[in-house]
Amino acid sequence: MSAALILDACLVLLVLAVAVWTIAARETFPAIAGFVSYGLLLAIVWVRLSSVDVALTEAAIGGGATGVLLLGAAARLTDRAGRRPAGIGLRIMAGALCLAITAALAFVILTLPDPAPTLAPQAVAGLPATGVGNPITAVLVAYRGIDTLLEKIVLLLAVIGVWCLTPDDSWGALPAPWGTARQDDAIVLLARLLAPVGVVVGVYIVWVGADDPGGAFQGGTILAAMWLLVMMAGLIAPLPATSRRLRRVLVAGPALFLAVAFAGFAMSGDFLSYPPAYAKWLIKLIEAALTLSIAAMVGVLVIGPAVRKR
Amino acid sequence: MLQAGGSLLVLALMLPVIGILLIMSLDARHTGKIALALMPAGLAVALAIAARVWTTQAGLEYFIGGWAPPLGVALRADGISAVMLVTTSVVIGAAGLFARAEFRQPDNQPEARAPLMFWLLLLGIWAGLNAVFLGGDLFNLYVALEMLTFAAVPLVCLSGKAETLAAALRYLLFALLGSALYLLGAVLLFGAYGTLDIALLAARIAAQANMASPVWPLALWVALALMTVGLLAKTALFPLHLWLPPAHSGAPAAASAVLSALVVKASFFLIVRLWFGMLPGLTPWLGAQLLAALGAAAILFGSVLALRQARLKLLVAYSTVAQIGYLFFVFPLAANPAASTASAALAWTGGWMQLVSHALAKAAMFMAAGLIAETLGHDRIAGLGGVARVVPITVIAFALAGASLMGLPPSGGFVAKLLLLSAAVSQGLWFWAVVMLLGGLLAGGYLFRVLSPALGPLPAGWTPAARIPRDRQAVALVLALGAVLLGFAPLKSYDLLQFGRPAIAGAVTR
Amino acid sequence: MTAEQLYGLCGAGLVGLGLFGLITAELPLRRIVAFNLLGGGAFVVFGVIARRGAAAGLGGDPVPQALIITGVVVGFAATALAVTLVRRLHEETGTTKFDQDELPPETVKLSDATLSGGNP
Amino acid sequence: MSLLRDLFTVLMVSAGGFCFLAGTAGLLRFPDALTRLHALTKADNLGLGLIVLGLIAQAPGPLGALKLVAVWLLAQLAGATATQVLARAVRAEGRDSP
Repeated sequence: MSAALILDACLVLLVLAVAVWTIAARETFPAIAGFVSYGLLLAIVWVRLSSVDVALTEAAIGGGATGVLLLGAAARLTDRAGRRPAGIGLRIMAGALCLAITAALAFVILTLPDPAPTLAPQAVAGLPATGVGNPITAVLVAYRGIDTLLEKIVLLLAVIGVWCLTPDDSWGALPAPWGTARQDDAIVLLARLLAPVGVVVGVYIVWVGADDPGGAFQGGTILAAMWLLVMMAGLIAPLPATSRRLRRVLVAGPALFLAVAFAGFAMSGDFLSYPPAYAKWLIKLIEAALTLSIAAMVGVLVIGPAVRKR
Repeated sequence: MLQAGGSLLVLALMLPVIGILLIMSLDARHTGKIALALMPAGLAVALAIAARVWTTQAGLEYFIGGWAPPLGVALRADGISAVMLVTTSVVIGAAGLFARAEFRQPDNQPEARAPLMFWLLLLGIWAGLNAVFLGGDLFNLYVALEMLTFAAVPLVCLSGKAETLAAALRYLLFALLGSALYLLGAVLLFGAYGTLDIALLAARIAAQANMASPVWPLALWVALALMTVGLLAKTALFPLHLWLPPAHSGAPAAASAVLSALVVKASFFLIVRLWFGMLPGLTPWLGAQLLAALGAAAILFGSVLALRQARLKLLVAYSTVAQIGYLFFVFPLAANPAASTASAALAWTGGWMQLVSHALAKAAMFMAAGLIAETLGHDRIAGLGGVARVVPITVIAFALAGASLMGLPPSGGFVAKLLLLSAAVSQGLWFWAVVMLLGGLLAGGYLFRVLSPALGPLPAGWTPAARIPRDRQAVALVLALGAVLLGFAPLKSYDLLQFGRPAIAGAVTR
Repeated sequence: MTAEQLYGLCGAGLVGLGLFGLITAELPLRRIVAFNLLGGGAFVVFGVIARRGAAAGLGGDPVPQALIITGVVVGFAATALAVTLVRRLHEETGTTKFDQDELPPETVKLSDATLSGGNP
Repeated sequence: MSLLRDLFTVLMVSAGGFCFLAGTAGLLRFPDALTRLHALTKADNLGLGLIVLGLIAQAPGPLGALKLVAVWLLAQLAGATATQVLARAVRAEGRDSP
C-alpha cells in the first residue's frame, strides 16, 4: 500500500464519519455544520479524482451556498425532533434496504468493465471546432450545450418556485432577513475590502474557464457571494421579486444562449452549433452573460422570498 | 433518419422556454397573452411532428449542434412521443383556456403574484414534458424530469394555504428521492456502457447479450431497478402514491388537471422507454409481472379509497391512483415472450389508449370538480345535492369523463380497457383481466356516489357561491367529449403508436 | 485495491447513508440534508467513473465531469426550493413536521359510502 | 538545493499542521466560547501562514507565490471578521462567562 493510498483511505474514512454524524446527530444545527464540512471534504475528494472543475463547484455550492441556505433555515426553525425517533421497525427495514443498495452499488463499482469506456479522446478531438481549451467547458457549452441551457431553465424555475412562496400580501416587498440585518461594522469593513477582490476573482475564474479549470457557474457563485455580502453589510438594498431590472439580469444569460443557439441554424446549419471562426468568442460571450444570470439566480435562491408582514 | 425534420423537435422543446423568458422580461399584463399565444403554435408543431412520423412511418431524430451521440445529445420522436406531444399540447391548451379568467392580471393595478406564477409554471411544465417525450439521452432526461418537478411542486401550493404547503413539501421529497435514484442508475449505465444515449445503450446491451460470457451484467439490473423505483415514486404507483392525493387535490383546478393528466405520465413514459426502448426484446418477465401486480394493487386500493373519500377533489385524485395502475399491464402483456406479435401489439396500443383517454378524461374531471367547488363554495360530496341544476354542462362533462374512466362503450377508455383485456385473455393471463373488470365496477361505484346526489333536487334556499361562466364549463365538456370520441377513432390511426416502436415480445428470438 | 475503487466504495456508502436519512429522518430539514448526502454519493460514484476514463492526456473523462457540475447545480436549486418551502410552512403553522403515513383526514366508512349515494 | 527546499516545505507545513492541531485542541478543551475562539484563531492564522510559507518554496513562479499570499490574506480577513461577529453574538447573548 502506497502512502497516497493510505491518505486516500483516511480521507474516505473521514468523509464517511462526517456523513454518519450528519445523519445521526440529534440536533439539527450540528448536523448541518457536519454537512458543511462534508462539502469541503468532498472538494478534496474531487481534487483526488482529478476533477478540479468539480472541486471548485463543490466548494462553492456544496459547502458554500447550500451550507448558507441550510444554516439560515436551521437558525430560524424552532422545530425539535421528537423524543422518540422514527419507529424501530421502520429504521431496521430502511437500514436493511440501504445496506443492500450500498452492497449492490459496491459490487457493481468493483466489477466495472476494464478498460473503462471513455469519451475523453472524442472530447479532445472536438476541441478545435469549439476553439476552447478546457474540454469540460466544451462539453458544457458545445457538445452537450442543451443540458446547460435546460439547467439554466431549471434554475430559473427554482427562482420562480421560491418567489411563488411569497405570501400574497408581501408580493413586491423586500426579502426580510437581509434588509433588516443589524449593521455590524466588521461586516461592513469586510464587504468594502473583500467585495472588489471577490468580483475580480469571480471574473478571473470565468475568463480562464475557457482553457483552464473554472467557468460560468464557479465564477457566478463567487459573484453571488459578493452580492450577498454587500447586502448583508447593508451597503445596498436587496431587490424585490417585482424588480424588472433583476428579472432582466436573471433572463439575460439563458436568453442570449438561446438566441445564439437558434442563430446556429442560420450560421452553421444546426441548433446550438457555432461557426468555427467565431466559436471561441461566442462561447466567451455566452459564458459572460450566463455568469451574470447565475450570480443573480444563486443570490435570489439564497436570499429567499419576502416573508409575511407582521 | 434525417436532421431535416429535427428542427421541429427543437421548436417543440423551445417554444415554452421562449415563453418563460418573454414573460420574465416583459410587463406583467402580457403574461397570459404570451402563454395563450404560444399554445396553438405548440399544438401546430406537435401535429407537424405527428404528421411526419405518420408519413415516414419511422422516428425523427436530431443531433443537437450536429454532435452525434455518445458525445452529443439526440432528440428523438417516435409514434408514442408524437402522441404524447399532441396530447400534451391539447391538455395544456385547455388548461390555459380554463384558467384564463381566473389568472388574469388585474388591470391598472400592481402586478399580482398568482397569475404571473401560474403561467410561468404552466409553461415550465410544458417545457419539461416535451423534453421528456423527446429526450434520447438519460442525463438530458434527468434535467427534463427536474424541470417538471420544479414547475409542478410550486403549482401545488400556489394558493399558499398551509395544507397545500405540506402537500407540496411531501411531493418534493418524493420527487427528489426519485430523481436521485434515477440519476444513480444512469451513472451506473454510463460506467458500464460508456454512453447515456438510449439507442446506443440498446445496441451495446444487445451486443453484450449475444455474447457468450457475462450475459446478465449486474450493473444493468441494478441500474434498471434503481431507475424504475425512482420513476415509480414520481408516477405515484402504489405503494409510492402517498404524496399524490393531497398534492393533486390541493392545487388550483387547472393545475390539478395538468398534474394528473400529464405530469405523472411523464415518468411512466420514461419507464417504458427504459424497459422497451433500452432493452429491446430483453424485458425481464418477472419484473414485468411485478409491475403489473403493483398496478393491480393500485387499481383496487385506489378505487376503494376513492369510494371512501368525503371530498370530491380527493375522490378524483384517488381515482388517478387507480387509473395509473392500468398502465402497468402494458409490461407483462406487451413483453410476454409467449405472446403472439399481434397480441403484444394490441396490449401496447391499449396501454397508450388508456394513457391518452385518461389524460383527457381526468383533466375534464378535475376542471369539473373545480367548477363544482366554486359554485358550491365547498367540495364535500355529501353536499352536492342538485348541483346538476346549477351547472348542468359541468356535471355532463364529469359524467362523460367518468364513463370513459369506467370503460363504458363507446368511450376511449372502453377501447383501451377492451384491448388490454383481450390481450390478457388471449395470453392466458386472466387474473389481470379480472382485476381490470373489478376496477371498472369500483369506478362505477365512486362515480355513482358523486352523480347520484348531483342529479337530485336542490336544497331549499340554496344560493350559489359564485357564478360560473359558460366558456369554462365548455372547456371541461370538450375534453370529456374528446375522451369519449377517442373510441370512435378509426383503427388505422392506432398505427401511429407502433411507428418507431422498439421490437417487443413476438420479435424476440427465444 | 486502487484509489478509484476506494472512492467508489465511499460513494456507495454515502448513497446508503443518505438514503437512510431521507427515509427515517423526522424533520424535513434533516431529510433535505440527507438528500444532499445522497446526491454527493451519487456524484462521487460518477466521479470515479470519470476518473477511470482518464485518456487522451486528461485526468478523467470530461463528459461525466461536466455532467457532475450540472448535477450539483440542479441539486442546489432543489435544496433552495425545499428549504424555502420548509421555512414558509414553518411560518404558517409553527412546525414543519407532517406525518408521513397519514391519510387525508376526511374519509368515510366503506359501508356508509355505498349507502350515501342518495341525498342525505 | 531541491532537497533543501523540500526539507523547508516539510518543516513548515508540519509546523503549520501542528498549529492547527493545537487550535483544535483548544476549541475542544477550553471552557467558554470566547477563549475557544481565541485559541482557534491564533493557532489557525499562524498555522495557515506557516503552510503558505512552506508552499511558496514549491510555487512554480512569482505569480503562483502571489496567489498563495493572497489566499493567506483573504483567509486572515475572513477569519478576523467571522471571529469578531461571533464574539459579538456571544456577548449579546450573555454567554461570555461559563
